[in-house]
Amino acid sequence: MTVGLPLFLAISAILFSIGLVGVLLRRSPLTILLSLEVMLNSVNLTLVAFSREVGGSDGQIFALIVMGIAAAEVVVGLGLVVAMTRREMVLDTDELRTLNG
Amino acid sequence: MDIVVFFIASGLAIASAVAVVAQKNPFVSALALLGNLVSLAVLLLLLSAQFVAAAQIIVYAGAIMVMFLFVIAYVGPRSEIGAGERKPWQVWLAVLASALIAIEVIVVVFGATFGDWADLDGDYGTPAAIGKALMTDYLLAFEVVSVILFMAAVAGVVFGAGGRPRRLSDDEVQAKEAESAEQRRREASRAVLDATRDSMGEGA
Amino acid sequence: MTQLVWITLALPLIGVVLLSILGMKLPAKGAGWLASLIMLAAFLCAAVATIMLASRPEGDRQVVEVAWVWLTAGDFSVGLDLWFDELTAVMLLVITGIGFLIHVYSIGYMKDDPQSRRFMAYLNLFVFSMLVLVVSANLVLLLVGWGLVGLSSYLLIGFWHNKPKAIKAAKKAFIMNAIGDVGLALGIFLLFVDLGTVTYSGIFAGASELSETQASIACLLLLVGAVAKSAQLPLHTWLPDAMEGPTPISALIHAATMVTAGVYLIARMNPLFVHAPLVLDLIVIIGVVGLLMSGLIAIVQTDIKRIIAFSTMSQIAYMFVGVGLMAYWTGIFHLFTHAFFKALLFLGAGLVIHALHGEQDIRNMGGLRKQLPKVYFCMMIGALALSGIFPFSGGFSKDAILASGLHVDSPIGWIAYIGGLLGALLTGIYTFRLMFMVFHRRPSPYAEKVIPASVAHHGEGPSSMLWPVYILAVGAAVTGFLQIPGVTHLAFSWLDPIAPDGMVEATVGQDWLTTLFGTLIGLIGIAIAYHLYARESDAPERIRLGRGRLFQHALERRLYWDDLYSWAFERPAMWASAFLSRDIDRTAFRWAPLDGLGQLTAFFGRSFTVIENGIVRMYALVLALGIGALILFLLVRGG
Amino acid sequence: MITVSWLIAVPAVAAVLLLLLPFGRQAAGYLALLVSLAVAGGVIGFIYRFEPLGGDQFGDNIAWIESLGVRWHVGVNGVSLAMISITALITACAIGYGMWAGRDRSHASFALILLTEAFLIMVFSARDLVVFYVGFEGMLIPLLVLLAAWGGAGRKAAVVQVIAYTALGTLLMLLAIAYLGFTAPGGPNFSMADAVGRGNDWVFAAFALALVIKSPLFPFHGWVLPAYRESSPEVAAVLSGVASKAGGFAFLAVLVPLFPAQAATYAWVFIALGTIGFLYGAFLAFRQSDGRSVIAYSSIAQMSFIILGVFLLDSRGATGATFQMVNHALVSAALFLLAGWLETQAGSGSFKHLGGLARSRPVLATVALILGMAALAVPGSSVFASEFLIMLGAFEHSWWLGSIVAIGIVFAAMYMLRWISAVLHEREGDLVGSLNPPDLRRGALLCLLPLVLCLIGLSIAPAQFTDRVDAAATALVSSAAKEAGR
Repeated sequence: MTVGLPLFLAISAILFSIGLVGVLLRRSPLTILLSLEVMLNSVNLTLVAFSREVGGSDGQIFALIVMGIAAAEVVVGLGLVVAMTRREMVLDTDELRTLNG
Repeated sequence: MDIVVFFIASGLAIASAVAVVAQKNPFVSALALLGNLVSLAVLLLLLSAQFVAAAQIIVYAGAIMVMFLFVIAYVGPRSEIGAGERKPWQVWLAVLASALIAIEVIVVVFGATFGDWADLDGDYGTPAAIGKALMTDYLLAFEVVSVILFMAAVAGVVFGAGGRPRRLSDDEVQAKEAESAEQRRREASRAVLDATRDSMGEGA
Repeated sequence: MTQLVWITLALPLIGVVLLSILGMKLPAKGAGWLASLIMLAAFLCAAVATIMLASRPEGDRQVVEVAWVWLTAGDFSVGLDLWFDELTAVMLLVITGIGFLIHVYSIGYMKDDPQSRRFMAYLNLFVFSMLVLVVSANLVLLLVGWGLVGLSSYLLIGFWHNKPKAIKAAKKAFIMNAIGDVGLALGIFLLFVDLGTVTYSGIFAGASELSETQASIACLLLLVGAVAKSAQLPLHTWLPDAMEGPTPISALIHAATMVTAGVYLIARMNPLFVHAPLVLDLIVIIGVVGLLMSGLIAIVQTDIKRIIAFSTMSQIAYMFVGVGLMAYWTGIFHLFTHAFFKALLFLGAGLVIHALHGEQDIRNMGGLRKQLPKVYFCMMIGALALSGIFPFSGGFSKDAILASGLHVDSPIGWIAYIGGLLGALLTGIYTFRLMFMVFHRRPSPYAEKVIPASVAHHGEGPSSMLWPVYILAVGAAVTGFLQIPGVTHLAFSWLDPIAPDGMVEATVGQDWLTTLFGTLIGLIGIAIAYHLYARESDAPERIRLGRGRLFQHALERRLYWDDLYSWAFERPAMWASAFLSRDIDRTAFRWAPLDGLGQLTAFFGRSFTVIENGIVRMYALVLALGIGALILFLLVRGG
Repeated sequence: MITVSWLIAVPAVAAVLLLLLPFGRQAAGYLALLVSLAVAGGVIGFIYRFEPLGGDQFGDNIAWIESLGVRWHVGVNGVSLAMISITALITACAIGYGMWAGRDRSHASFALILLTEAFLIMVFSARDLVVFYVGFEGMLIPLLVLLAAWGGAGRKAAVVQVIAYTALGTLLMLLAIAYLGFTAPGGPNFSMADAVGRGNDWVFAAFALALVIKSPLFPFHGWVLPAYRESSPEVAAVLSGVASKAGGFAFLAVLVPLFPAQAATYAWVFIALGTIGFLYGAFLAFRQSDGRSVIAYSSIAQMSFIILGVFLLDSRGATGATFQMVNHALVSAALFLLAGWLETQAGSGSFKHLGGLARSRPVLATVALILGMAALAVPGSSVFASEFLIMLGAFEHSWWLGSIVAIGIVFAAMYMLRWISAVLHEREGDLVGSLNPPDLRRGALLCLLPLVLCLIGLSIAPAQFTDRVDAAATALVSSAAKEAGR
């Protein structure tokens, strides 16, 4: 095997930062959720890669659990999007600024 | 061999990830994410994580993405939000932050020394091994995740279906109708105006 | 004996408590009689105590008794100490005796006033305070009495509290006296620091150990208190204004008793003042200047009570001269006779005012001799005594003071002598100006209109007002006989023991010589007054508008003392206080800190609204930047 | 055996009960009054059993937060006893006044006053720095709520003022206490006795600044005027009567004994500030246009004077300061109740609308006159006795200091006489006719009377007080006095 661990980690970091750009710059909640999935997946890759490096199954289990949580998060997130749609709200996160001080 | 597969898969993964982020149409984004997931699954296979790779395809691509697509379809065209008014410094800062993190990680990763890949047991990454671990050592975590998933499902139902659309009062309905009628009229006249102008432009 | 003194002290206090508690339940007249009877009892106790004191051998007439410790802190302690000796006895008799007469007088004077019970309670309070002042055996308790008489004086001057002028006068008196209190208190502090004690016996014993500077400063500070209380230069301006109070008050507090407290203090502290000869000289000078100045001012005043008030200032100035010459007994002797004739004059003036329905301007009087013969007669005795005409009481006491000046035979003595004789001339003029303008001359239109009806209605006055006047007239006539040069010697021999370092007594020859001069000069003064004021004449008006008109104006403005204080202290202080509270305090201390804090908060708030804008992805951006920075930090640090 | 912990616990528990249980107005009032009277009764027992030379008495010392070395250590010496006595008295009077006046949500207001009392007694009896700190800062909370919820029109600004000032002080004091506690040899230890002399100049400065603000001492007096003027009368009475005394007390009983060297070195700062504040407050008081402002400025002056007395670092100054704290507490609490009564009855406290009240209102006139005369320290009053002691101490310190301070007597006479005549005398104000009832009647009078009687009692026999306090007060400043070479 010639592909080393650093390459996997680097790919993971690049994917992560691409997802991060999406989260930071997009305003549609749907796209943000999608970007978030990219980030989560990149982390999964890291987890599995380390798991392979160590030779145990812990990392893989961790990745599976992340998937489960991601599924839950998507359910809630999409539920919110649907709720917003039903209330005829604009699907723009910048419009939701009740947090401002 | 491996290295070729790795570069192809990772190139596809990065390209599709960029597409996810950059595409204006969420439908396209979702499809790009699908590609991203598949590429990642290939990478996972390279890491001998067969079960995770399979789960990635089945669960993510099969279940989650479908849900995404349903919602995108339900929401329809209003899900498209363009770049809008975004200040350039925000873009630059976001890119800077992301790039900073990526570069830092890469620097760290290539600066550190790792051992070689571990020697693997025969059943490494097989469903049997994972299932055994899940049902013994990680039972609690497994159960917690299942509870969370269940609660998320309930929450999704409540959010998505429980909230009743805001009912408009009669006055508001009338106002809205009048407004939309007015708008229609204005659009119609503008269309006529445009058409006239176009024809005149052509004429000139 | 001391029990009797304690009872004397306690009786008026009981009166205050009774009158305050019973209050409206008592009929007005009953309250007056209750207070008067209490005073009579106090007078009797004091008299008996005095007789008992007199019956003791001469060197053993000084009794000190400690009732209880009032205040302690470390090695400092003040007791409720009683000091009873010849001087105290004299003061007790004057206070309770004159006090009793004036209580009785007040019953009649205040009978139409719905607040007369309060008046009686205040009067009793005053007598109590004055008694505390004179029986105290230490300076702190004296200061307590000192302050309490100031308080009662304030209450009584401002008794008619709906009269703004009265309230203003009361406040002025209190504040002037507070300045004196400060001086006195500082003197006490100094004595305590130097001698470690505040009791008379301790101070007298330690006085000789003080350096002359120490003693002088202490005496000077005590003198500030004395000057303020006795309305002497330069803290005298409150006394004329104090005449806004009811007339009995003017008689009791602002003539007979309280204002003489300064003289009492100096006489009491004579073992200390002996060690400060410069201060004694200063006292004489203050006295001489004061008696001439107030005599001059009295000549141009038109308010009957103010004339008498300035005359009081002038007479107390004589007493200051007496004690300043170390002839303490003459000062106290004059205090004693003055109490009679001055109270007499005030009460007589009160009867006149009463008959004229509150009119106090002598230009609106005149010719009252016929309608008020008894009052006229009594006041004439008082006026003669005041002018120092032999053989009335004032003549003996005043001439004793002047003769001491002659006896001392120093520059200061001569200043006192000449100044005092000049003062006698002024006294004759202003006293008989008053008498002639009020009782002789042609009646003014106002008097003609009011008097007949008034006299027909209630005669010269109710008997409760007349009898005290008669008694005082007798006193004013005869008290001088206590000390007829070469014949009786009671005043000197009785008071001699209070001055362990001895005191000045003129020879019989000097005495008679002074009496001769004094009487002659007094008579000249009366003659001038007769010439100018007894008949209708344009002489006063000519003087008024003639060459001396600037001087006249100055005198009418009381030599500008009030204006000086107003411009030098009152107005700047008022302005500064208003300025400080309106401009400085509000901006610098109340708003600036808060405003500064507000500005700071607002600045930070504005700075952070750029990122704290409610857009979640901006928060995420900050988070990401933070993570990036953190990792960068760890990388650079090489962790 | 009743200890001082009981006096803290009883009102605190009663406060919690009052807050939680749905009491009616009458029931809440009577319960609160009963509790405050019970505390007063306990204090009377203390006074009766107190040994002037016995050091700390009626105390407890048990572990509280063991891991931090914090102990519930309380005790009562002469100075503490004096302060606890006035706390109990004034709280009872304030609650009585609150009952008479009738407040909305009365059970909450009474509960908060009782809570304040508990915290105050905690401050006055604390022998552990954390206990002290909890009490010192804790009392602000109920007082601020009382001000914010039951105050006058300008209460919002007043609350902001108070918080802005005191928050700074709080923080500094916490730092100082933490420093002292955690640098103790042998693990964290907050006992006051063990902290003596361990602080450095900075800790001293932080601690002192907190107290300066709370007292308040010139130039940190900005919060006082709005706080006193906007509070309801009974809260103003507690605030000026006792809460501000916590600052003065802490100077005498905590700061000076804990930092003897620094107290001796920097005594001149406090003497200077005290002198300035005394004259400044008094000077400003006589141009204020309403009664409460006059009393507020006079309170500033008096607190400055008290702190001046503390930093004379001798027996006269310390005893006089303690005595003056008690006297001023009585006077200012009574004056605030009286001025507040007038203001609420007449609808305005401005001198423009008042005046001539002495006419046919004998009770009001008498009470106002007695209080006014006490406030201006007429000789023979207990205030005179305490001022005399402090001034004598100042004079012994240096003659010029005594002379400057003595001018304050004249200022005090000026502003108090102005207050008296503006309220009682001269022409009748336009709002006077609307007074109902026209004179002080039973309810309000009963709340004032104990304070007035105490003043009269102390005037007759001040030695009864100074005898009990002198030993403790002198002991508190003795080590600093030694440092100062006196």
